[in-house]
Amino acid sequence: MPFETLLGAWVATGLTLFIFTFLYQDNPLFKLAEHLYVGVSVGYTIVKVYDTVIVRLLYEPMVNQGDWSLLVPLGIGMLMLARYFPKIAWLSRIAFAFIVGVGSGLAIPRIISSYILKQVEDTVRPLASLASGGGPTFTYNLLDPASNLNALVLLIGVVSVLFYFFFSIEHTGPVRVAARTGILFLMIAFGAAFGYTVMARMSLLIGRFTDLIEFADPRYGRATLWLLLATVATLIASGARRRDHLPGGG
Amino acid sequence: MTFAERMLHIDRRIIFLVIGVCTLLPLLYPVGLAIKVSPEVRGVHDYIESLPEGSVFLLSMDFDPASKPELQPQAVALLRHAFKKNLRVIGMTLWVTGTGLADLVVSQAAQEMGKVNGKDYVFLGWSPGVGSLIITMGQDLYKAFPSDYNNQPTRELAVLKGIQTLRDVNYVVSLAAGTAGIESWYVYGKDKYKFELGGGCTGVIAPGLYPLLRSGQINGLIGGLRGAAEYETLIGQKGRAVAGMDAQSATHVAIIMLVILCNVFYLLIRTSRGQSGQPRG
Amino acid sequence: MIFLRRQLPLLITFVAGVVFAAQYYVPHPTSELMLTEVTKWLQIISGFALVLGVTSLFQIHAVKIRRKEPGWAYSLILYSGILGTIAAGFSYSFTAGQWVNGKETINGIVTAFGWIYSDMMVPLQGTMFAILAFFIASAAYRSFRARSREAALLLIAAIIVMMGRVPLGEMLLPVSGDVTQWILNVLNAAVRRAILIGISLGAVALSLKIIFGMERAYLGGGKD
Amino acid sequence: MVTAGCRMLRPLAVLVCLCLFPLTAPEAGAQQALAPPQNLRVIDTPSDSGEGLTVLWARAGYDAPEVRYQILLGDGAEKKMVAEFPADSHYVRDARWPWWTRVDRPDAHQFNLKSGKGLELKNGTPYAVAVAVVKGAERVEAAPVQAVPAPNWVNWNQMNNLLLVLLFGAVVFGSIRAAKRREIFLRRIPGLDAVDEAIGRATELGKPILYLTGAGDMSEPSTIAAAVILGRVAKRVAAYETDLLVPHRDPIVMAVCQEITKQSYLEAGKPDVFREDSNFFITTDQFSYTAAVDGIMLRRKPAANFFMGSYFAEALLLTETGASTGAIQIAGTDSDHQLPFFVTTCDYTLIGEELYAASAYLSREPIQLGTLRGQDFGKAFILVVLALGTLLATVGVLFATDLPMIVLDLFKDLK
Repeated sequence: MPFETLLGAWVATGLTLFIFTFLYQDNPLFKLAEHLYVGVSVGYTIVKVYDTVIVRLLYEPMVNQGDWSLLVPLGIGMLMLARYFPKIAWLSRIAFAFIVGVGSGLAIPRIISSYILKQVEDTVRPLASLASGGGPTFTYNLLDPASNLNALVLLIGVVSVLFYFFFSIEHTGPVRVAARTGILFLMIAFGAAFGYTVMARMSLLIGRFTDLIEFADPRYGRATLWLLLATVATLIASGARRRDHLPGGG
Repeated sequence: MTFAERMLHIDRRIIFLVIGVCTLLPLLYPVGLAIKVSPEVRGVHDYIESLPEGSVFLLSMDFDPASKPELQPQAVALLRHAFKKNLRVIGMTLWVTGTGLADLVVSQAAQEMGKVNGKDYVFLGWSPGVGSLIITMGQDLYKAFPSDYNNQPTRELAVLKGIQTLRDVNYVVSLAAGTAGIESWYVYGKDKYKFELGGGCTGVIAPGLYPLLRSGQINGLIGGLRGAAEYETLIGQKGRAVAGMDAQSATHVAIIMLVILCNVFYLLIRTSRGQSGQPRG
Repeated sequence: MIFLRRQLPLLITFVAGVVFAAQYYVPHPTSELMLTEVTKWLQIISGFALVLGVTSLFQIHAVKIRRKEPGWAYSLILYSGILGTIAAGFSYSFTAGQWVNGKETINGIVTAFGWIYSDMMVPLQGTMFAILAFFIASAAYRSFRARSREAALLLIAAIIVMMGRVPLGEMLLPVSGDVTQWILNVLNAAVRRAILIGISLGAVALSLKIIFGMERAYLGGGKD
Repeated sequence: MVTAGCRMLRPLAVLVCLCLFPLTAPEAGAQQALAPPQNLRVIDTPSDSGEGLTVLWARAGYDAPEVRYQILLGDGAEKKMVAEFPADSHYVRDARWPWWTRVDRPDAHQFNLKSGKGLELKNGTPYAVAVAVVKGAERVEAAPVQAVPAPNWVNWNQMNNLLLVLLFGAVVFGSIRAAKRREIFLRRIPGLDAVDEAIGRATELGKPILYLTGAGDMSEPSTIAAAVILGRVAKRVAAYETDLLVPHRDPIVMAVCQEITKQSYLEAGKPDVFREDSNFFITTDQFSYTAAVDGIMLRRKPAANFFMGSYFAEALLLTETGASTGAIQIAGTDSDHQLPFFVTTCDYTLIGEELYAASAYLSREPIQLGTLRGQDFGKAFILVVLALGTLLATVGVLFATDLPMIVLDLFKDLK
């Protein structure tokens, strides 16, 4: 096995275990992994931003293709750095103004389209459908999301939750009934979403564990086992030191 | 503090331990609980099953290490199936960051099934440009990949004999963790070069791919770890995914038990105090 | 001067906002071209914004190291993480025979930068994410208590869905799979839809106020 | 000017058509001999970015699944078939065009040709298009018609979207104007009383307060609401001289929040206790940020944690760690997918729109209050549309008529 693969296995295993120690308590190993993680991720972002933004989006199109229109974003980007010079700090507002202005403009029609019109369109469904014979019927198969009964339940759900979000009227009388129904819908949905997510999270844990099991193999020099021993030893040692320190005020 | 109260304020590290054990044990000693096979996974399986010996099967592993837990078991199961059927296997990836991983997966599966590189299978590696790469492969495979991952000239490989373009490939399966994957293979490849296409994907992007399945643009879809477990069940080789599903079952049931227990303790306290709890904000 | 400081930013916001809202209704290729161009610009500008952040980070940890505050050694580790990764990102790969320039692999050969990515970033990220599996269990234990009717509904829905998702659960409670589907497709969809409609109205209202200069929080500071 | 007039008249004409010819059922079992498709028209596809043509022809008596139409592109010998489909498909009413842009009666046939997938149409070049009908061995063709594809400047299909924007904008600005003149009632939001309580407790304990503004950038409403609420919290904190920690993921948000915090300390009359580094940047990466914030929670043990703004999977990592340190936790987010975790692990959660409402409630500014009022009107309007729309759609099915579409089309998301 190539040396870098072996080293990679040991480093990956070690860092995995260090982060897991967080479940026990805060300790030097977790702090080490945490600070290393922040450092590596910042370094990674810097390199990637340099490579994509400075080189690929700015330098190459300007120098190779003569696309000098890119001087505009370059200038706006520079304005942002004016913050460091109190006298011209206000210039950075121009950059914020541009970013936020474009963002707001882009948002308005797109939000109306996909979050209002689309949602309304999907909620407005006929509460009757055509039977195969030709006459209208009411379908009530709960398992078919498109059945009329489900359309009705969906409509009640959307309407009652919307009532919960009325702020400028007092929740009394019928509004209160609707809003309370809305809360019940909210709770069921939150519970369901919680239960649904468990699987995705467990998949990640299974992924980490299968890696650890793989690296416990003799081919990798039993990295997991040795590093697990070392981690536990360090935890015990740091726990003991912490106890010694506690009487002195922690 | 009564027993019930103490149990309600149990050290959460005990819960962590329960979850850890419930995950680890099934992974080490899988039980292989029965798994209902869905028609979309069966679609991929049955198509490979129907291919005659020596047919060409292209597996594009379009994911990076971050999606390894879900997609690697799918890749392993598909490769085992294809090798067992004595298909000619072509491996590749559209994701540069997944190249090393994909190579490892293919060579390990081949080694296990006693297959020879260059004769029974080939790993082409990665090449830039997603759409344009697929189009080039559709016109001339050897132009897209003049040499394979191990720098062997592809034209001389026995496994690729008689294969000129994607049109000569019988079945393509893309295992995708994002948009460069199933969608690209459909838009740039299947539409034009008329090979059959199947897919596998992470649980997160699966809902977005069901429309492709319904319209017949892909003939099957393996979704997430569960899909991989179903596939392992179909080929009768229970591996990582089945073990993973056992772990899923164990942890889910463990959490349900914990919740039921905590409610029992809670009700005990409430009845002993004879007062109602406070509503939550 | 007052104009430049106060009115100009508002004017820029107004013009940019109106132009890019209108862009949506214009199918002409020119408008599409304008959109792609400006999206690229925004990407470039956000690259510069990173300088602001990184300076702040460097400053905080530099202070810690200079004053030898408790845990300053960790700040050193953080620094070496940043510098090491940058160095790897711009190093020369002898096996591939060219400069790395932020590429994880060159012609299939994994670079030092790629090694940092797949053997440090990915496991760290994956493990942080995997900790969620433990936390989701402890959160369930701590807070899924039938304190009220609402809380009881929440916990029953969660239990049914958890059962319906795994083979063992479906074995123990065969209807759970179907009920799960129904809850997710109908009840959950209804709630998400209503929440989305509500927050979308809020988002549109805010965007309108920003464009017309009524909301200036994004410029920082109060009313000057 | 003439075209504009036509545009105005067209919807009217379509409306009349709709009323005069409600969904006529095709004559069952009509066994008619094949005839060339009638009234073949080819036009530039309206409201598109160019490179597209629309082919229209009349419904025929022989329309049935076993009869097929073919679309042919080109002239003379160069003719190329670009599409083939059953004759009982591709009607105008299936085309997802609203009634105000329909170019023919709903029961005519319509087929859109667009560049891509092996077909290339260039703007400004004339193309001849013909339609053939095939039944078994029989095949007849209509004479080709020429048309020129061109890009358009307005997408008329999306005018309902624009109309809603204008309408809603008018309502919001109207409400703001009204709010400036008189007080507006706002219902109590339970989570907000907890804000003061939490700050008070932190002061008593002499512990800091942790405030997160989420993962969003400055153009997201949740981030802006979070920044506004930060201003209120900072003012209280300044008055009590409690420590405030605001770790950031977005450099621009950090810069803005620094300004806002400074202003709050000024307004509270405590500029001397303001610290520039109470707002600080960690990293843009999701989980390394989370690891660092979790570390801060464990080491500084804040008495109160505020989670405002938008969040992703890191939400539970933050709130569970916060809960383990015994802090009061108050969340407010519009990230619907994370709401279940906030609701279960925090003491108080502002759900979705409540976050925006909270910033209005705290600030008591007429602009904010008026906006909230405007949003309520918007919701009321949508409620009416949902109720009325369902009724109309049901009527449409019961009486087999297309008439309700006149209203329903207005609330469709059209491209």
